[in-house]
Amino acid sequence: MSTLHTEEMTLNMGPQHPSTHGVLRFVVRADGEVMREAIPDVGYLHRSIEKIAEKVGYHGFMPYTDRVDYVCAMFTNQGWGMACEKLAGIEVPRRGEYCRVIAAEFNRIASHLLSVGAMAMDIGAVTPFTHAIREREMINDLIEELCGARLTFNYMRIGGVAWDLPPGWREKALAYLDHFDPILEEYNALISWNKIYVERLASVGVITPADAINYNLVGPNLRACGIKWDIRKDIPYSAYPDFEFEVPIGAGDWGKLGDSMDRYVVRIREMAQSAIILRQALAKIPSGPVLAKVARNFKPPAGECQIRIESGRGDMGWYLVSDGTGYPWRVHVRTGSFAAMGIIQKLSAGLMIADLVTLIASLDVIAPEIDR
Amino acid sequence: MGGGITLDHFLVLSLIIFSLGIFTVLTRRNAIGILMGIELILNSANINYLAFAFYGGGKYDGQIFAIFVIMLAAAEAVIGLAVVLAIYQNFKTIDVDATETLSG
Amino acid sequence: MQTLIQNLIASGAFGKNASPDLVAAIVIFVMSAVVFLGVAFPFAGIVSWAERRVWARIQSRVGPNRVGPQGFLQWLADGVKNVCKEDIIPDEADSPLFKLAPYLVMLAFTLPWAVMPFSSSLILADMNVGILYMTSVTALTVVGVLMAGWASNDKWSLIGGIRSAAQIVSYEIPAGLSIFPVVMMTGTLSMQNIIRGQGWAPQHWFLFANPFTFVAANILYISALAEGNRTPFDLPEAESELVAGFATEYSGWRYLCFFMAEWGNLFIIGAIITTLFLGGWQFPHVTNNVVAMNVLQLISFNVKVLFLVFVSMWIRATLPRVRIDQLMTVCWKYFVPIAFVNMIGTAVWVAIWPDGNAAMGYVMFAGGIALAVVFIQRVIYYLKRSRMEVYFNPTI
Amino acid sequence: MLAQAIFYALAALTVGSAVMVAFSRNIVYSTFALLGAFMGVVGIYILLAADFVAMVQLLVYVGGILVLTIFAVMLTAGIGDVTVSNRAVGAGSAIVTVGIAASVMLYAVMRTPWRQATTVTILPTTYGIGNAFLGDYVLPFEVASLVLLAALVGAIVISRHEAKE
Amino acid sequence: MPLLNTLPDYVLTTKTDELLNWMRKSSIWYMLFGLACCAIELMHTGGPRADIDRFGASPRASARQSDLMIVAGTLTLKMALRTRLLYDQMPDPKYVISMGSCASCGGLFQLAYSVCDGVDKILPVDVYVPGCPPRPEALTEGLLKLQEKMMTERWLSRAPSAGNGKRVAAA
Amino acid sequence: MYLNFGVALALTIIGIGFVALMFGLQRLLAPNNPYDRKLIPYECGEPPTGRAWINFNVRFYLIALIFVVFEVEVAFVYPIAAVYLDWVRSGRRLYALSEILIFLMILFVGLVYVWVKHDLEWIKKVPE
Amino acid sequence: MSAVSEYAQNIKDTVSTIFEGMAVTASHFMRKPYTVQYPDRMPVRVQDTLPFRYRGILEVDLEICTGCLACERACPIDCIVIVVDKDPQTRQMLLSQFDIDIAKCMYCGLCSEPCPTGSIHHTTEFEGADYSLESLIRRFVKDPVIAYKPKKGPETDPRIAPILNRGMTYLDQWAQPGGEKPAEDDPA
Amino acid sequence: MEPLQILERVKNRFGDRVLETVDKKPDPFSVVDPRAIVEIGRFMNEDPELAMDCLSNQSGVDYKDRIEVVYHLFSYKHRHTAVLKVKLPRENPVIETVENIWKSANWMEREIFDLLGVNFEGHSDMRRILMPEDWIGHPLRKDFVEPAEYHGISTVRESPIIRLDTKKK
Ligand code: SF4
Ligand code: SF4
Ligand code: SF4
Repeated sequence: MSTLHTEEMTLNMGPQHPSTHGVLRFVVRADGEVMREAIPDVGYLHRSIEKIAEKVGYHGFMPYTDRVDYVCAMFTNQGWGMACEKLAGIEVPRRGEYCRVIAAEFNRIASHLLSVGAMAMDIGAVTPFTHAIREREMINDLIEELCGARLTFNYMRIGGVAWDLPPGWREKALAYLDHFDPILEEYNALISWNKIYVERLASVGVITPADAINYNLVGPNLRACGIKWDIRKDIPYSAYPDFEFEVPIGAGDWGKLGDSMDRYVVRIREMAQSAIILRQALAKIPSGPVLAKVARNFKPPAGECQIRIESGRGDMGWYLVSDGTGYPWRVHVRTGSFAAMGIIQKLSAGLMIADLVTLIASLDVIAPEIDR
Repeated sequence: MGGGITLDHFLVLSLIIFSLGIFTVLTRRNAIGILMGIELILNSANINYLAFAFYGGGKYDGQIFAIFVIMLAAAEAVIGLAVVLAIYQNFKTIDVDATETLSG
Repeated sequence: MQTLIQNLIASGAFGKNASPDLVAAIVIFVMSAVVFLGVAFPFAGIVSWAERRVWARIQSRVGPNRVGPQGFLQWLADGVKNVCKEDIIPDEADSPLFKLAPYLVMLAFTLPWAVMPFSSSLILADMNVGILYMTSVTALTVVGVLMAGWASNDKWSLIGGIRSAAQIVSYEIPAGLSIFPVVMMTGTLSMQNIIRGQGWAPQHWFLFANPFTFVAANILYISALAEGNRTPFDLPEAESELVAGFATEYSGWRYLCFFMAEWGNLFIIGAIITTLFLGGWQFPHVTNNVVAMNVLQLISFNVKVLFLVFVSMWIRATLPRVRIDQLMTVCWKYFVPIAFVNMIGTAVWVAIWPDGNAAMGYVMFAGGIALAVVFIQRVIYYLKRSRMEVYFNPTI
Repeated sequence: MLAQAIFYALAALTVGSAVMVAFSRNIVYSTFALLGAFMGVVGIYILLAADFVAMVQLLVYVGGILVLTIFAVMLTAGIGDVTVSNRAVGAGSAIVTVGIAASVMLYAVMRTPWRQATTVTILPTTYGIGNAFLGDYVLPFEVASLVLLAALVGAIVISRHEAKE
Repeated sequence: MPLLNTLPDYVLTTKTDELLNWMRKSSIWYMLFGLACCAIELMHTGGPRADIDRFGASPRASARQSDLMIVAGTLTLKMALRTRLLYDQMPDPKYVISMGSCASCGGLFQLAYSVCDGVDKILPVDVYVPGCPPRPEALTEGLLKLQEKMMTERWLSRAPSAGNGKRVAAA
Repeated sequence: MYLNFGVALALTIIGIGFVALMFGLQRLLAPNNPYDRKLIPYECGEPPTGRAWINFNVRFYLIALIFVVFEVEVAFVYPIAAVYLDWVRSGRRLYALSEILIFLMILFVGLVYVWVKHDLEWIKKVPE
Repeated sequence: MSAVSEYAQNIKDTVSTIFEGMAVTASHFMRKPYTVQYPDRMPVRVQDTLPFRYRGILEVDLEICTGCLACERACPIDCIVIVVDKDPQTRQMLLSQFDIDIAKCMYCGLCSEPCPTGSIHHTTEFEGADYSLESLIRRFVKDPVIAYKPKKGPETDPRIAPILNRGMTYLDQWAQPGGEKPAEDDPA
Repeated sequence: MEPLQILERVKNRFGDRVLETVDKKPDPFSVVDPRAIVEIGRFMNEDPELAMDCLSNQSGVDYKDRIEVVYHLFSYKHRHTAVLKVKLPRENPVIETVENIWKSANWMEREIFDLLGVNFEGHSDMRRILMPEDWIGHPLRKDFVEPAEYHGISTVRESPIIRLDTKKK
């Protein structure tokens, strides 16, 4: 590509910028509309959660995990819980596992809704975003009734969940799922297949499978590159082995394999899959206790472990080091957004400023997960 | 057009604009500035055309000439500015004197 | 207007020996003031409120409904609030130009009202270059926006301004080319005569006169939206990319100037389309009472215009935004060639049927009806398919 | 007298802007001042009953050439340091030459007894121009399009030639 | 020069005050300024369920056109300086709502080393909204509280010594 | 005719007057305490880097260039479009038609030329 | 695909998809808005529609607070301050201070979990906005009160009993470790 | 392959450069010589048997006497995982970067540098990533003390509640 010489200009996108989800900052070196590169600058939401874990006990850290990734807090709860259980060798009751799966899958739908909605809004369509918010509100109602909070759930405990399903909750959930499928179709008709929208996304920000692995992309971003990898299937945990479901992967039907459109479509399809899982889980949830016996001052044996779960943004790894006292020695969370952020600088060269926005949205990065 | 505005008014007006245009062309060093001066000159010429057409019994020739002049002005501006751009791309300046020395 | 003034002078309202052109000046001034302050300015405000309501409805919200009845006074509140805001002129900005820009933009919004054909006799000035006048005054907007973008000395503003300018000028070409079919069929540039060239019945509208005019109408409407910086072409103030486009640095009343112009332009867009293609104020001749006729015509004109305004809001609530290169592609590779073809086609058509082709009118109109029916079917499908939301909250 | 007032107002606007164009050190200011000059000229055209030409002026000059010029200024000049634009010809000498030329012409203008029609007729210009285009002036008309084509191609070629290297 | 708080206290001026205040309070444009979890609830507040647009409060992207800054979320030290700058760039009169525990006093992140506990350390805060996060209705209530406060301000007529909400931020 | 454009003049005056009036009102009502931090350009909360008045991308310029040519062409077509109907009525339709066609065709060639030479693409891919 | 047909295809796609989208949005004109007209224009208060488990602003029933300080210990961020001292002559626990800083509280519910009597619990109240931080401190003890002593058998005091029952309903919501669940939401 | 077999294979290949292999539930790991980490990494990445194509997690731990950098390796090809550790001195810990083997190491190493002060030689840009540029100290170290103020913003906040009695619990 050869254009006439024009002076470069350096733009600050963020930290307060409508399209940077949460507080990210990009230093964009642009030539007119075309970017030379966009250098991400993170850390505006670094809340030192990993350090706090060493000050509050194991139980006390549970609410903080909500804040590691507030859009899908159920998974962070579960990750923390599973790490402690793995270290202390606690067995979670079946019903507890099912409750976890149900809550988590609802949360996954909510998280993906936010992601696709925000994406539509970044491309200028506000209506799909508000519709997504509307659906989230309903899910929030359900989760609120389950655990009493809309966003920072603090639902799970080491060894199970804190509350059992309330009476009559199952019917409501099923009613919602019946309502959700047509809404998804309507949403697609409204925005997903819209020509302008497809043109904006197709062949933008293409990631090759090799790069995806090398940069350690995870979750939908990885699957969009055509790699069939889902922890729920491949390293089964919790109650997931009991369920039948597909793992949608990108095929590059609109543009190249691994472009923004693929990532978007993978998320849309995953929502449908979550609905399928939920129906099964609600159908065959066993009875029994939901919480194993765990001492109030919980002291796992000295040692270390790492667990991986499939969160809304993909493979989330919890690395926990314990020294046998009541306080963790070191906690490290490896999140999907952190890796996804790392690849943006590479992808941004030669894109347009407008495309950077869609790229960020399609990678579905959110600030707290990067900064923690 | 009553009100004691006669042909001379317009002629003088166009004369003033004309001389200002000439002045611009002479004094500007910036090529774009020179083009602007030329635009001024063409405008004053147009005023003359129309004034004569108006006071010489409404014929259309004057107006048609004016339109052609505008057309030519546009073409001239397009080419001129393209050339300016070209010069700028070559010498990173649009200082006409400088370009003379450089291109020589 | 001419007649009105003559009558006034004859009636000696200004005294026997009032100089005619003084009287003319006064009358003109008063009437223009009435049109601007009584129609243009309130419309610009109200449409901003209406737009928020329409958006809200589409987004299953309620929208502003607390200020006055159904929030009708919202626009007034916004206006007054903005006048009460501090007026910031950044240090870096080039203050003379920074101050001048809003005036230009407002001017470009004010001038077109001169040739707004409200009814057969309610028009400020029936110029015989009317439509040309209307399209050419938009040029001021371009300069104003460029001025604003440059003077702010802020990168977002600069990009926004230049984007906007490039977009407006590009879309002037398809817009201009799409006007010619109508001009050819009526052989005039004056708004009133163009309207008189059509009938009140839809099959006599130029929209349905022949296939070319139909396409031309659509192209003109979309190009007009693009010139008015409306979604899907609202790149200049694309919130998610450029913070607020060329208006980023503007605050308070200066900021409002730009947006009043934008909202007010909706009416002008609608008026152009209505005049050229939807039969303007045409209304069946039900009474001989001139006043009554004019009122009816006024209503019919405004109904059409407001419908178009509504459609533009609806589009804005539906579509995403295009990228700048796609914008240019759409303009130069799709609209301009198609508009060219349109023009030639119409020229041939007129050469064959100088007085139009009545049968075609009916056929096209039937086609339009069919389209509408299909659309309504889809709407009903979606209503049925996605059952009413399940409300867990009893208060809804 | 209204007509006079309007005329002088327009003249003042035009001349004032022209002066700004001529004397402003800031190229951007002179560019935007050009807008004033063009608008004033539009007014003058209208006074001369040439409404169509006036509109074309608005369309082409303000909407086209001016925008192009602004783009050119934004593209080329180091706009950050707008104030530097020293003179090619000394201002003084320029003024002198222009002054002499102007006075000569003024003399000519004043002395010549222009033949003026007794009655000034105002007719709708568009049709006349149109008929002329299709009639007497058909050849220039077509040539005009050729000229425009040439201008377009030429300009593009120049720019692209630059783009290549 | 502005008439602000200069005119003597006549019926007319006070009535005008009320009118102006009513107009201003009914069109509060807030800046899109989500920092953390609370930002999600901020979106929901603009969303269909608790539609804050009913009160004429609509989001603005640029600080230049916004009257209200809703500090929604954890204010880290790195962000604090930028926040201060953004606040400075808003035109007077401007207001601040501190949403959520973090913004109010650091909340659960008072233990953290990188968090500025409490936005009131760098800006004057008008209304504190408790909650973690506050549900949209709670934020709406905060907005209504702010509206009450705006109604008590004096605009034209001479302001009473205390309780004048219009603060002039220091340079 | 003067009457018509008088209206335009009147509207100009009214528009400018209106805006100015509001500015007056604002000066009366609005508070005003500028200070340096408030007046630095807005860049999403960052101190700005580099100056904004830079040489801008040339694509816009080329677009404007093409635009001007077509604008002039539009201006030329207006009058003949206006009289076209009369000519057709008066039976010289082929003549008039061919006139218009030739005129348009020549410029259409220009458009095609620009198109095939990829001057309409945003990012120009010059075959190297 | 040949260039021309692609050209036509693009136009067709654009038109048809936009057509669909417009249909969807048009259908929303005929649907109810989803807005809760908080605060005034609604049949019931929002608080009453919230689920029982909703973790709103904390509340303490001093009548049944045993002064065991379990909540104070459980709170990760110490936003509960309880002062209990023994009354010298009547050897009774005296609650002289029970403050909760709801501006700092993160509504996690960890404090109400260990409470033996469910005296400290979350309500569905969420309206707490105020102009100053100090007014966001909830002070429950006006003047020192005697801490509650759990009886062996069921509560007899007619004044305390209803409150205690309510507290117990809060406790019932929590998942007892290993406890069986009522059968009503097992799969049929 | 099982984690232990992997570690065995590495051991056989590199001999005493692999200092020790700890088989400790739940995750066995082996401690390797800091100077050899790049070689070992490259071997594990390229060896077809192992094909550790993804560095899924890299984190640093500050034990009071030493600093450990932990590499969690994973292979999408064979779907197996392995854990490596290196022990570094606490003052001025330096180790070579593995960025050239696994790109994902770029940001993780920046984070470790930022929070624990481990210096990675040959890293493309070794800047602070989370904390402000002008921040002092490495927060995740056990002996890190929080500065009293940052750019005039004090970092301590008094609880508005005053205990009536003096005794702290
Ligand atoms: S107050 Fe709670 S929800 Fe809000 S930002 Fe802080 S931690 Fe997140
Ligand atoms: S809810 Fe959580 S933060 Fe609040 S007082 Fe209870 S334990 Fe402490
Ligand atoms: S509230 Fe409950 S937990 Fe807290 S002191 Fe009283 S009884 Fe103990």
